[in-house]
Amino acid sequence: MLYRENGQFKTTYRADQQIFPITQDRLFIAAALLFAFVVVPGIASDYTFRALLVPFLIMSLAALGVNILVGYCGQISLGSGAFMAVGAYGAYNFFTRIPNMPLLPALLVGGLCATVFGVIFGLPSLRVKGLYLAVATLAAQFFSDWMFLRIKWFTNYAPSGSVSVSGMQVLGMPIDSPVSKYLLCLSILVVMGLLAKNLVRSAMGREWMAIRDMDVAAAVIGIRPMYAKLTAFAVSSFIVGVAGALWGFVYLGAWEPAAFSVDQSFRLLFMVIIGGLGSIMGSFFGAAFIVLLPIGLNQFLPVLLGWFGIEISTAGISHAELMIFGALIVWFLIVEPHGLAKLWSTGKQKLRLWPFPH
Amino acid sequence: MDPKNIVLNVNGIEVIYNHVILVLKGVSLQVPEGGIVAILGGNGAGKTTTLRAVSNLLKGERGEVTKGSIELRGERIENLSPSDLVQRGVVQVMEGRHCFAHLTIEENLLTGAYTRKNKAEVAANLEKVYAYFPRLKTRRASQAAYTSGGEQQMCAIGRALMASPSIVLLDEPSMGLAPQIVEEVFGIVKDLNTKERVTFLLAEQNTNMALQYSDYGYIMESGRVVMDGPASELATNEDVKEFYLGVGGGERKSFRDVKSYKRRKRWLA
Amino acid sequence: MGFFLETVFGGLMAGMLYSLVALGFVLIFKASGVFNFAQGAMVLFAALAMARFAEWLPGWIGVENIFVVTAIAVILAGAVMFVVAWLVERLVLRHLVNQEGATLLMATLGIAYFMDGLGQTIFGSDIYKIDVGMPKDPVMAFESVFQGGILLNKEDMVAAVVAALLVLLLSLFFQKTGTGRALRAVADDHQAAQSIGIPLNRIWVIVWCVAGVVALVAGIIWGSKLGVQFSLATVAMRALPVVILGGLTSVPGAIIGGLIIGVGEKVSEVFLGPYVGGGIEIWFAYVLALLFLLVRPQGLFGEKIIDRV
Amino acid sequence: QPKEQFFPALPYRTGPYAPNGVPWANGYLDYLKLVNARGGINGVKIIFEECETGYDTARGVECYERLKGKHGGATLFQPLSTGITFALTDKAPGDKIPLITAGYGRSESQDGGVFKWNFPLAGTYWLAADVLVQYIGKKEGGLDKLKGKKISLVYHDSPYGKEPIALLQERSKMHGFDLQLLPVAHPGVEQKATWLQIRQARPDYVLLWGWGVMNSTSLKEAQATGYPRDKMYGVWWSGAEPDVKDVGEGAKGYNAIAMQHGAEPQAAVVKEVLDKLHAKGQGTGPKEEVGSVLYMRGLMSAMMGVEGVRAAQERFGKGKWMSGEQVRWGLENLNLTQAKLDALGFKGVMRPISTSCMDHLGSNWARIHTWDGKQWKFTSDWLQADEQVLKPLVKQTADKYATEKKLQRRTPQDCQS
Amino acid sequence: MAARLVEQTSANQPIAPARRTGEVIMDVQNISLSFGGVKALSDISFDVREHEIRAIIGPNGAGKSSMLNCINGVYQPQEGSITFRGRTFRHMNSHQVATMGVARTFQNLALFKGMSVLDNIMTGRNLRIKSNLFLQALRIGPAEREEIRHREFVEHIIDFLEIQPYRKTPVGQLPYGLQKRVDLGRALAMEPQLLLLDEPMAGMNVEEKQDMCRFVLDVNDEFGTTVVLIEHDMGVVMDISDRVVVLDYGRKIGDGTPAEVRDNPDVIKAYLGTSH
Ligand SMILES: Nc1ncnc2c1ncn2[C@@H]1O[C@H](COP(=O)(O)OP(=O)(O)OP(=O)(O)O)[C@@H](O)[C@H]1O
Ligand SMILES: Nc1ncnc2c1ncn2[C@@H]1O[C@H](COP(=O)(O)OP(=O)(O)OP(=O)(O)O)[C@@H](O)[C@H]1O
Ligand SMILES: [Mg+2]
Ligand SMILES: [Mg+2]
Repeated sequence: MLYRENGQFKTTYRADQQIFPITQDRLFIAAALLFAFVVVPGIASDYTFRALLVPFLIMSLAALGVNILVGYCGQISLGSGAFMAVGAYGAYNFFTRIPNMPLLPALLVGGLCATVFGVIFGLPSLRVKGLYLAVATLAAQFFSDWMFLRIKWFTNYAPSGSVSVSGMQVLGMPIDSPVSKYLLCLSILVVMGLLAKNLVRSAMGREWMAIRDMDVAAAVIGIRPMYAKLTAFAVSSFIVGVAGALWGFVYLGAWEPAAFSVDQSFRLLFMVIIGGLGSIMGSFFGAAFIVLLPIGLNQFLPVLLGWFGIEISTAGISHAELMIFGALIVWFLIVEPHGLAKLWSTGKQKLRLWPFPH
Repeated sequence: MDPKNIVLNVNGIEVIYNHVILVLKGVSLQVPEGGIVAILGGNGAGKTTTLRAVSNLLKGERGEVTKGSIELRGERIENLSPSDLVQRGVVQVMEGRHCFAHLTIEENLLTGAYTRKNKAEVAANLEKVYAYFPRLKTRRASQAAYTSGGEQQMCAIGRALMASPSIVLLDEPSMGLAPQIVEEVFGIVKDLNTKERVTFLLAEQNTNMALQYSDYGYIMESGRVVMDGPASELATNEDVKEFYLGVGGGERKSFRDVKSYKRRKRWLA
Repeated sequence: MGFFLETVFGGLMAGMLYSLVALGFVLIFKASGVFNFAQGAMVLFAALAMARFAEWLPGWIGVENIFVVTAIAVILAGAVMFVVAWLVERLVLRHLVNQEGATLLMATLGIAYFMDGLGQTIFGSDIYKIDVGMPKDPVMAFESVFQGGILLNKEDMVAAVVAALLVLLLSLFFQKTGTGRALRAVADDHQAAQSIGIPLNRIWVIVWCVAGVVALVAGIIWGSKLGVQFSLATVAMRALPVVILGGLTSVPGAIIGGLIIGVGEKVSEVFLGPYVGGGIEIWFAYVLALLFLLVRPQGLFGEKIIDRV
Repeated sequence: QPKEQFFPALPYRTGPYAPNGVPWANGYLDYLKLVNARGGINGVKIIFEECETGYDTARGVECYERLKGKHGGATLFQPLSTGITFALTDKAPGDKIPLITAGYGRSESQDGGVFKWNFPLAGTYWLAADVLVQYIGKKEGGLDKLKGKKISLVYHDSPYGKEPIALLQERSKMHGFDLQLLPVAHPGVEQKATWLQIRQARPDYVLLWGWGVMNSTSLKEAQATGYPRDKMYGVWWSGAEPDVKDVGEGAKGYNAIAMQHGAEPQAAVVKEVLDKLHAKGQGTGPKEEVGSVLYMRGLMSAMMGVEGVRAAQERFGKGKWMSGEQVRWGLENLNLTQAKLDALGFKGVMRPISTSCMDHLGSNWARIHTWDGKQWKFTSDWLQADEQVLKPLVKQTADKYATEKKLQRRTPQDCQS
Repeated sequence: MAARLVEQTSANQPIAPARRTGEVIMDVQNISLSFGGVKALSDISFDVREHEIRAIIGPNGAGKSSMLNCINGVYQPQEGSITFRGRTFRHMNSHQVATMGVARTFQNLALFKGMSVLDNIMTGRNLRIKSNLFLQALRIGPAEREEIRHREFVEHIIDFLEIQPYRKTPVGQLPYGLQKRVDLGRALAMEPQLLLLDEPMAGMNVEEKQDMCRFVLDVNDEFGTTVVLIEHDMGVVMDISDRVVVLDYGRKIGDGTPAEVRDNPDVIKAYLGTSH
């Protein structure tokens, strides 16, 4: 019984309403944060930072945002790529056009631009629902693709429409080394993650979930669908927008609209579904699954096959990677249709009972 | 009970939901050919779960039978699909109606006859159901989602009857039905039972009616069978009378007078 | 005027081609409540199978006659799609009975990845040719009425006729047969359908098979138009607005939606595009669909979305 | 110090652009193998490793990060995608690894004064557009005859497709022809509207700036709307076998600019590849592909990279391993004379190339080839882009990039290093 | 409120025999509602007095649930109006009705399936939560105190309904009967003036019905909440309601005290049947 909560009696509601009420969880989170902030910078390689951790963190942030909209509020959106793009281009314009604009405010302003865009494209959700809404949000996606390719002002009149940034600093510290990028992303993610967690476990979050689960009943107990949906769009697209800005500024450095294409939208949706709808933790799992797994497979497969003396071409590996990735998605869903986060909590529940089967 | 004409034999089954939630802890029950057997018990006792285990509908709820066996006329049925069971004449009326929302009442009923290929039989069944539930006939062209709760319940029962079943698992058939319809439903049960030798296993909260119409009863509590016996015996049991029939001490108590200090009866507590 | 008509006509034809793909989505959704993300992958897979069999067959059986080869290739590709349907049911759907839409959608995504990988492994990732003798050169019509006449594309017309036929057949199937009704029941409630004896397994194999055949037809037509290559899968993206405009559950809706989207798209691009720098047709199609949805949230012919308490 | 020179490769052998990506990658690898078969670069052997990008920018960046430090450090990168090039342009200076973007990427990056690490050797989109306009002018009987003519640009709606616009607009101002811009959204499977517009506007020429399936679709639509293919001119990414193969006869007469080389089944180096590699079963792709257009581009791209290393060795020590910085110097001081090219087996395939600190392009020649229904055939002489037109545009755009990035133009001293 | 309830009931005080019904709190005037061809309600009028338990009975499909839906703005009746606490309205949206203090349970369980029992009931408090989005995100000071205050209130309801062990269980996993209780809890959390209950006791056995009756009566007695109750169990209806409306296929066929209704021949014919 490694993981158990009995014996941990809560004597006040405040104690029961802590963000992580169970001691083991608190310890685990503390350890994870310590590890991420202190240990990882000491041991990870440049490659790990730049190619794995930074994209993973940024995509986790984006998935977190999408999860608020899709997982908590039940409004399936395929416009996330567009919100990222608006965040990135918004931040870019403020960063380059306003002299001495510091990085962090630029990122946040980018998020705000995405918020406005998100709310506008969220308006149809007041009438259109479910898959219809999902497909309809693609309008936002394709519109933003078009907008950033066609309206030159957004790209500062670059002839090809692709933009780049440099000279990023936070509080006087340059953000150019892999570690600094990693820490920047991690800090933003942790802060946003905590805020989001707070939000979803207070009244706002309950309103979203109520709208998701049964909107008529929600209305009957006095929740305004319009307000709930639009706040979800706003909060979600803010977070996604910031993630988009980070993706452009920190990960890519230079980007074109295709960096936030419809594929990105789909991938974000997949992250939250496979990770677990309506779970903050799930966003991280989902991002890890979709961002890291293919890379892992791509590197691991040749090694594995090498052990069996099989040599395989790059194309062969890529095809095998696709197949295994697809099969894994299906397999995980069969094991736990509610996503990796649910699998995780079932695991914890088993631990709680351990060593007894039930 | 005579072991020879047992059609359904549930033997010490355990059911677990989601790999961790143990719900049934060794439930055994027998249903004789042509009998009406009732499962009684409070909310959460595991009645629905037992019926789902029999009809193999657990999988969709992420539940599984981990121990024990279920036999239909001597054949193990744990690995059959629900539709195989319907082919063998076992049909369940699910709790909570589950009508096909977008189909009309009539289409719902006709879909119920999916396994019957004989057109005349289907037509006759349809007439029979309409005769049982005239209300359905008047609402036949309306989409099921837009009918009232009671109409949906009738539709669900009627739909099951369309399959000309030999064993019907009824989960709370009386729920949401007006009193005379409840009587009618039980009347139909009796009718089918005597005329067509249909066997019934029903989970019911309306203990009064259930015991009145059934031959044998099981009382469940927290995933176990805590008492069983012929319906007539159960109906005279003092505990049952007080807690399930509300007539403890002879007279029926007024709902208004129920004292607040009263605590629930728990056999196992 | 002539040019406007030509644009409209071109839009109608393009729309029919979208319908063909949209149909696959509608079928599977209508019959099982699954939004099949793998539709594009199925179109590609079917087309690849078809193209490659047609290429390999002369070597295998020594027959050179194009009709015989094409016919056998179609049959073989159909068989492949049947196997796909069977495997999908066996390995995926069967284990996901009664799960939510999002879960099922995700599972079909897994299937899509798998098929992309498998298809390229077995059939290769080059460009292949499907030649079923579709006419390629243009014809002019109404030359007496309009100056310059109206240009018609024979290939598109053949495709349109095929699409119309398919829709007709499938509509009949859904409306008139017991199986059609059972399929709709399954889409509403997996568990209840099971409880009255509808064999989900068989139903799903049937539906995916039919969808596979539709994908094959779409694959052949689009494939002979574009060449069979990976990008074929992306035509699904163009079919999505058609699906929602017509209604996710309506077979005829796929056609009507296709026509509206096709015309809207082309007319907007040709007559509006030049003022804003062009390239607007994709998002315009989605915005058009969205506008329709604001009026009818379930699409033109979709079943009403029911929420009742 | 490592003994071997590491050449990473970022191909795409899967996904929508695989048909075009595969021959390029095969050519690239074959040449590296060939160099080893010839004994290496003055004895220094080459090792190589592929990392599949699928033409996806994020994946490409990951590949870059994965490979850049391997085997003692990457010699150079050839990202083969405009999107990845944009992203890597920012990273290369920090990592001190040169980028060769032969025939793609930013056109202004030929300005070595600002883009120290980029080498769009032998081809930029502006060069291509310029040559095409000149050629069309020639066909019309002089550039002045272009006045009042109409040219449509059908382009992939992405930075890649938009690259030539700036130059074409410049030229249209100069000669007074009408330029119609017709974007086609990725991936370009539906172009009816575009071709309806062409049918309406009846342009005298159509320039095609497509990629992958978009090219063949354009050609098919042209056929379906009856637009003459011989009035169509594609960029070199629209002028290879996969673009026309399945259009076949329908594409007959279609022209494309060749990035110096075309399909070269007769070239000496091709024979050598067949002899030394494919005959021994060491070839990378199928034999039939050797010598095809994109295969040749891979071959040539690899060759230029290898020659960069050789040039660096000339200065920093023959037979030694060269660091990224040294290779950059080599690429900047490349002087591939005709004699050297002949020796390498590239006779007739390309013209001499010589780069300098300020000029990372090295050669501004190109030719036109035409599809005859079965294969690509050269139909023009060598054509040269007009420096007078290109230079100001390059400088202006590069300067803008420099100010945005707060970069200083390189000084003459810096050029020495 | 619930806190007091629990104390009192455990102190085992006898329920006041005299009913304290007061003024008319809600007046339903000539409501007609039809769906296409189906006339769900035709010209229905009745009133509800303060503190009273008003039952609506009638055969299946009579229009009882539709009546409730009209009252709380889910359906918009084609004709007629409803006066609630002096305000007359014809078209109201659900949100407005909720702010006026009308709560409701549902016949077909309209719980928020993905949320825990606690969260479900907490949503009932949402109208009263004042802190804004930013405070909630930061969860400092007032926001946290507010949250805790409401939590306390909800815990009383949970105690009262005896569902403590399920506090953190997702409601979707609860058995039907308990879900009904959670539904009631959510409505109670709104501290309503008027509580509309749609078959709250369906699917319960006698003992559980007794519990439910007790809950309803306690709320009604202690807090003075007016209750409109739809129920098919005549025992319950006759025992606990003050006045009964009888609907039959959209028409009103009876209205009066339980005893009056029980003896009304129309009602017997249409609904009760002879055996009752
Ligand atoms: N899908 C599920 N997942 C997890 N637990 C479940 C699930 N379905 C039921 N349970 C649990 O199983 C137990 C028995 O439930 P069941 O529905 O069988 O009771 P019941 O006797 O039918 O009750 P009721 O009379 O209220 O319908 C309950 O404690 C319930 O919480
Ligand atoms: N949204 C709707 N669309 C169409 N018809 C409806 C709708 N809502 C209710 N009806 C019809 O109105 C009639 C009354 O329905 P209602 O749900 O009010 O009945 P009820 O009295 O609550 O019955 P029950 O006791 O069975 O719940 C029914 O015949 C029903 O089919
Ligand atoms: Mg039950
Ligand atoms: Mg009702």
